[in-house]
Amino acid sequence: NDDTLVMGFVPSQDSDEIADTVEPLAEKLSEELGVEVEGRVMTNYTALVEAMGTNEVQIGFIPAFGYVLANQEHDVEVILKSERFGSGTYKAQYIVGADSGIETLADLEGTTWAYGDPTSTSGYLFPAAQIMDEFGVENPETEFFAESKQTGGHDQSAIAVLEGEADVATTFDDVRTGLEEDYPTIMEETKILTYTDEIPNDTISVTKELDDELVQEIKAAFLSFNDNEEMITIMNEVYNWDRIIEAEDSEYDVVRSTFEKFGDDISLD
Amino acid sequence: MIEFKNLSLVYPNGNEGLKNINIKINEGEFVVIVGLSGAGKSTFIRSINRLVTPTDGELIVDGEDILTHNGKSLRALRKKIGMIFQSYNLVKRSTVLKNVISGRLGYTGTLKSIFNMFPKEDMQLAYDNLKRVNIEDKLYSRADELSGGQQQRVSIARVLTQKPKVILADEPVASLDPPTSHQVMKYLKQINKEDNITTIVNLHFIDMAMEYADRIIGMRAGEVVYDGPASEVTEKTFEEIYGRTIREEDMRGGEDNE
Amino acid sequence: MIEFKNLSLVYPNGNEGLKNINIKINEGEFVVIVGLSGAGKSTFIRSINRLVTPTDGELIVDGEDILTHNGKSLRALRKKIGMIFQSYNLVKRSTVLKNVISGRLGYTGTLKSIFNMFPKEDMQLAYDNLKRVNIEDKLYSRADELSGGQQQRVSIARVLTQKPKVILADEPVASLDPPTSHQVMKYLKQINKEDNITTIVNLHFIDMAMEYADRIIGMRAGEVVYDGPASEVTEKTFEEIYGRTIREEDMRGGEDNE
Amino acid sequence: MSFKLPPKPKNRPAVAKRVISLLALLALYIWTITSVNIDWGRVFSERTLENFDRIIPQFFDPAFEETGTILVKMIETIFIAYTGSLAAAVIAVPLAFLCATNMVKNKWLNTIGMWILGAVRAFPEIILAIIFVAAVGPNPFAGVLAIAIGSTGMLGKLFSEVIESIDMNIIEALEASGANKMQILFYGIMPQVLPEFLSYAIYRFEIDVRASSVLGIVGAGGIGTLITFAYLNRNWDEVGMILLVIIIAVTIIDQISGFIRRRLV
Amino acid sequence: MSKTDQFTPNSLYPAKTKRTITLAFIAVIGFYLISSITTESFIINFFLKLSNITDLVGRFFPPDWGYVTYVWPKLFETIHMAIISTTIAVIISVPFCLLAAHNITTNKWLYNFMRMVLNIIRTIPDIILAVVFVGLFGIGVFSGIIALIIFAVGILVKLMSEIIEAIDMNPSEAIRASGGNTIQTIWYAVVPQILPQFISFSLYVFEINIRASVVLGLVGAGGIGQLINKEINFLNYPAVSTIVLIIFAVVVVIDWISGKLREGIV
Ligand SMILES: Nc1ncnc2c1ncn2[C@@H]1O[C@H](COP(=O)(O)OP(=O)(O)OP(=O)(O)O)[C@@H](O)[C@H]1O
Ligand SMILES: Nc1ncnc2c1ncn2[C@@H]1O[C@H](COP(=O)(O)OP(=O)(O)OP(=O)(O)O)[C@@H](O)[C@H]1O
Ligand SMILES: [Mg+2]
Ligand SMILES: [Mg+2]
Repeated sequence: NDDTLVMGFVPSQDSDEIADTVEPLAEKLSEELGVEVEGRVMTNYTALVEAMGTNEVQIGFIPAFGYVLANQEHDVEVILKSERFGSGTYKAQYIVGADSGIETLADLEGTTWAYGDPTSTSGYLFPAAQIMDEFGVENPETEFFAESKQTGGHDQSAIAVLEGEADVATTFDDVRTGLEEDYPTIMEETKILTYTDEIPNDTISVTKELDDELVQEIKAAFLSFNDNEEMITIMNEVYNWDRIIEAEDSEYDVVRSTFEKFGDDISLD
Repeated sequence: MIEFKNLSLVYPNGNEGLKNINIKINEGEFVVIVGLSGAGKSTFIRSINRLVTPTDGELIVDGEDILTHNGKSLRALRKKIGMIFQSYNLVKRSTVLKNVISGRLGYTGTLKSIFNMFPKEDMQLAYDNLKRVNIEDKLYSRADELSGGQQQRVSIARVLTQKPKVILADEPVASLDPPTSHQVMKYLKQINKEDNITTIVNLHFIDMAMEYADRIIGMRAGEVVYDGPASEVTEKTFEEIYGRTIREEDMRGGEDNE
Repeated sequence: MIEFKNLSLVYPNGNEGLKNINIKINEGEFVVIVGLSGAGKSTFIRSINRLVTPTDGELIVDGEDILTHNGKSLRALRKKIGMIFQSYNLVKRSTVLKNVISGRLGYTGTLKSIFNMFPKEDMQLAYDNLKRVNIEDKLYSRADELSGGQQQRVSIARVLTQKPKVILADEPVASLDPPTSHQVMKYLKQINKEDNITTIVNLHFIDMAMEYADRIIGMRAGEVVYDGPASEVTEKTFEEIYGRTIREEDMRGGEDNE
Repeated sequence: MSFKLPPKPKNRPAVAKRVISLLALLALYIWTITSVNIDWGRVFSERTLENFDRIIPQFFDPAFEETGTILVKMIETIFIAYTGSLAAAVIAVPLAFLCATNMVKNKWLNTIGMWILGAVRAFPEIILAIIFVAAVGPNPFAGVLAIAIGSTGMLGKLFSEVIESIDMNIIEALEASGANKMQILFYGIMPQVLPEFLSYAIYRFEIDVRASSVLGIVGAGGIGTLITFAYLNRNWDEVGMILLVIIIAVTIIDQISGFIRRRLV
Repeated sequence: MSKTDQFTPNSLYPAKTKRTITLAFIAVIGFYLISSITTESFIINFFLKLSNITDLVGRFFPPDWGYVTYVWPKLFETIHMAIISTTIAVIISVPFCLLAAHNITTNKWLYNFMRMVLNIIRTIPDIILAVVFVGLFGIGVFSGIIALIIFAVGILVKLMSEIIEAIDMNPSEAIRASGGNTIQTIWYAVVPQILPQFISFSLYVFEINIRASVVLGLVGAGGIGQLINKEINFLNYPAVSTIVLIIFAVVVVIDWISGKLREGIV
């Protein structure tokens, strides 16, 4: 059905609740726009980026790094982004054991590093770029750290440090609040070493094939949710978003320049 | 009439299946071929409907040299020659009727046969032939539900449905016990007499051969070593065919026959 | 001495395999059992080494009622009874020697046998028995490389290696051609005479039975319908056993025998 | 005569081969055991016990309140697997005939067939899923296609083995009665292979029900999304519930297909 | 004979069979339509969108051969995991497949119990196994190995018990008849018959384990899956196709070894 808008949703792992449904949002949007909107959640954004490339999906909720790739490969445009805790950006943190004796970034050399996923902006890209900059290495995984472990998620990385499997974990700020229930000692047993630069929040992006008028309508519809008590509650409960705010492509330059540092490792042609 | 003229067959691996055979088989004859394992009995029989292709000589069936046949003319030849196998070769999972009617495939269009659309007369024929071998009540049984003897009777019905002029049977009773074997041989003999169908049968057992054959052909190592009416077969003939007496008392050093 | 006293066997599904059998078989006798398919020949034979367990009566072997045996005593019984099967029952992928030596398993500890550690005398015995059936040169061949007749000879060697007092053979020649069959039967007869081993054989073919047996037992539908010396068997006996003449001319309505 | 077994026929190359393979195998194991990186200290640590304490009770206290959501996804999964396996079963038939050496006598064609099936089998399902999501959008149809292509490789291989094991005597019997190739196919081959084909297709369907649980990760539908979310959120009670639903569903399918297969053969 | 002489069958199948076949056919197609409609899967779409597929597949070529050097460590890790888990699974499955074969385990109760346990094990998707063991034992190779072992035992026991059920029982009867005990019977009559299949199934499971590790990598259970996951997410498809080709080559090699081993044993 050609009139249907498909909305693909990759929940940001950089939040302590992870959405598994997009139904209420799609319904509401459909009501506002007067066209059918279909919502789909997935946990891996590659498929979403590619589906936006073929215009099978028109609206994408993509985390920062995914957006940059989508923009580069398929000219996908960001229109909005999320606001959490009153900010349109967030940052990544280094978690180390409280009594590990690690006090500076330099102390991390030769330790074991746990990260969730190499495509996570806060879990991998920003910290890795920071290490590359400060210590002039090309591949932090092998040249700086003694060993690196991919854990699959931010929670799992933090737990890896807590359980002694890794010396340092890089996650969003602050993953530990969500873990306190299961691991009551986490706040005492671990500490934050330092933070990275600010990272722009997850985007709402659209494909280049959508005509401008419709894009404006979509933008307006999403923004109107900010004034809708019910919607904002849903957004917060399910997606951890406080508000939806406007966004510019240029805000994501910082992400773009970050991953360009990875050179061969991430080849973009 | 079937005539072998200087017929030889060498298998691709060099085994000589038939060596310069000269034989004439007349219409309506009941011929039994005997010989040890590996003597070439199967090769002989299977040459007649070209399941194997002789490498030299001529094989005349109904006045034509069949060695030149292929494709359509080969199928036409095979339509008039029915064949019965030692292991019955029924499709085990199909019904008896479907097995029998498959004898009519040579007469039926491809499309029609794929959709199981056979003319009424063909169905009638199939059923009548099942009756002839006394097994019409198993019509819709699956072939693998039948005993060996019953399966062989179904395969006779299949061959009859083909309305052949010649029936070839390659050790049709080797897997059956003696009373059942005699039953099957009797059906074959009866059909041979009633319909005047030339019948050529391979058998291991000389006593059975003597009982049913009009004519016996003995083979050894690809050659015909005996050819004559069943009534003239003697103990001596047997020795000739098997290459030695079977009652020999030298138990040591028995050579292997398989 | 083997004695059947009012022995009956009903299979779990209700088939009556044996009906009230009373028979005495003396040491060193060569007994052949004949009968149609399903007559109970195999059941009879397999009762003697308890591969099937009769449900009623007594079966005395060497003075003991074997129906009460189990576990250890059953294995001890089986050690002294050798068995030869229609389909040879060799382990096809193992060598001839390994098949033959497996006749000694009953005398060998589990652990030793797993590591193929058989006493020297046992190896000697196995090899001698292979020589006895004239197949010692195939020692290291795999069983599936042999012809049917050779395989059956290996299975005779296996049984001999067991040093049995009794040999049971269930249609040992049904899969073989006539000359090879005679060879195998002759080996059995020779062993029976030379080693004075009681031998009980099932056969389909009455002519072969008459040639080799000291004594013939005819079975029909689980009952013994004939028991007497081979020399006294006549055409009439045959009719009795098979329940009808086999030369009957009534071709219609032949009942099924399988 | 004193006892002496004739010497075992020594086949030197074969013995050498055997020794070399044994040494290679030994080397392989030594390499594996010395280089594999298992942190035994962690495995047998108190952490493991604590994790057992925390996870196992939750795991065996399934989140029944989620039954509705999970069931909906499970049914979707079954539908995806069914549609995909059926399509695969159809596509696999011609490929299988192409590969069967007793049907197509041309070695080259056989090899081409084998390569197609092999190449298809080498693609991880997740990559297929991504390709198809890109092609047709993030919906169950992408999952169906991924399953269909992924299953074709295995079914084609199994089918061709079935075809190669048929009783060729029957083909000969039909040939001897003058039937042509098509007729032989329908009267001689199909009745022999059809029950096995169906039974393998059903077996594959069962595998696909499990395999399609991965597809949700890329939005191709099915229960996989739920698994990932439950895991990332450490909701072990949900993982337990999902597993329970899968076990029950697959067991029911197993029973039904077992029944059908028994009737087929 | 109750039928009259003029009786002519007018169908190759009895009416009841025809009805059953028709019903089954309708059921299969009907269920297909239902699932096709609910999942909105219409094969025609596939052809309409074919250009999307070819475009994307095109981006996988040519493979990035330079990437090969990055593949080895993880590939070896995967192979190590597969070797260890297959070896352990094979050892574990030996007693179980004997217990799950009805011609060896004549005790009906035990047999059915074994079957039930195995059926349940086989229903567990590999991803759930991986997720649970990572939860218990932490990230890394060990969790992956345990998950693979359980996954492999389920498959191996099922396949092997079916082979055992299909063996020729005659030789074991012969050995029993000559006084061999249970273990001797299994060793001398069962083992030689199943050994070739056992080896080729073990290698088949080895192959499955290598593939399965692609999934394991997604949740941090080690192996080459991590690499695929990473490169896919970076949209670095030429690298992905290098990995896939290498996996394919490994599978082909295993196939070849399997063939050689079978030749040696059969
Ligand atoms: N396809 C074949 N390729 C090569 N040699 C063959 C082939 N078929 C048969 N032979 C050989 O041809 C000879 C004659 O075989 P044939 O099958 O005609 O014997 P037979 O008399 O029918 O034996 P049996 O009683 O065992 O059926 C034998 O030496 C046999 O090994
Ligand atoms: N395991 C079994 N369970 C049930 N019935 C059986 C079993 N084995 C044999 N029977 C039945 O017992 C009867 C005797 O069978 P048996 O095998 O002893 O006959 P046979 O004389 O050896 O026949 P054949 O010549 O076919 O070997 C037959 O009716 C047969 O169907
Ligand atoms: Mg022959
Ligand atoms: Mg019997």
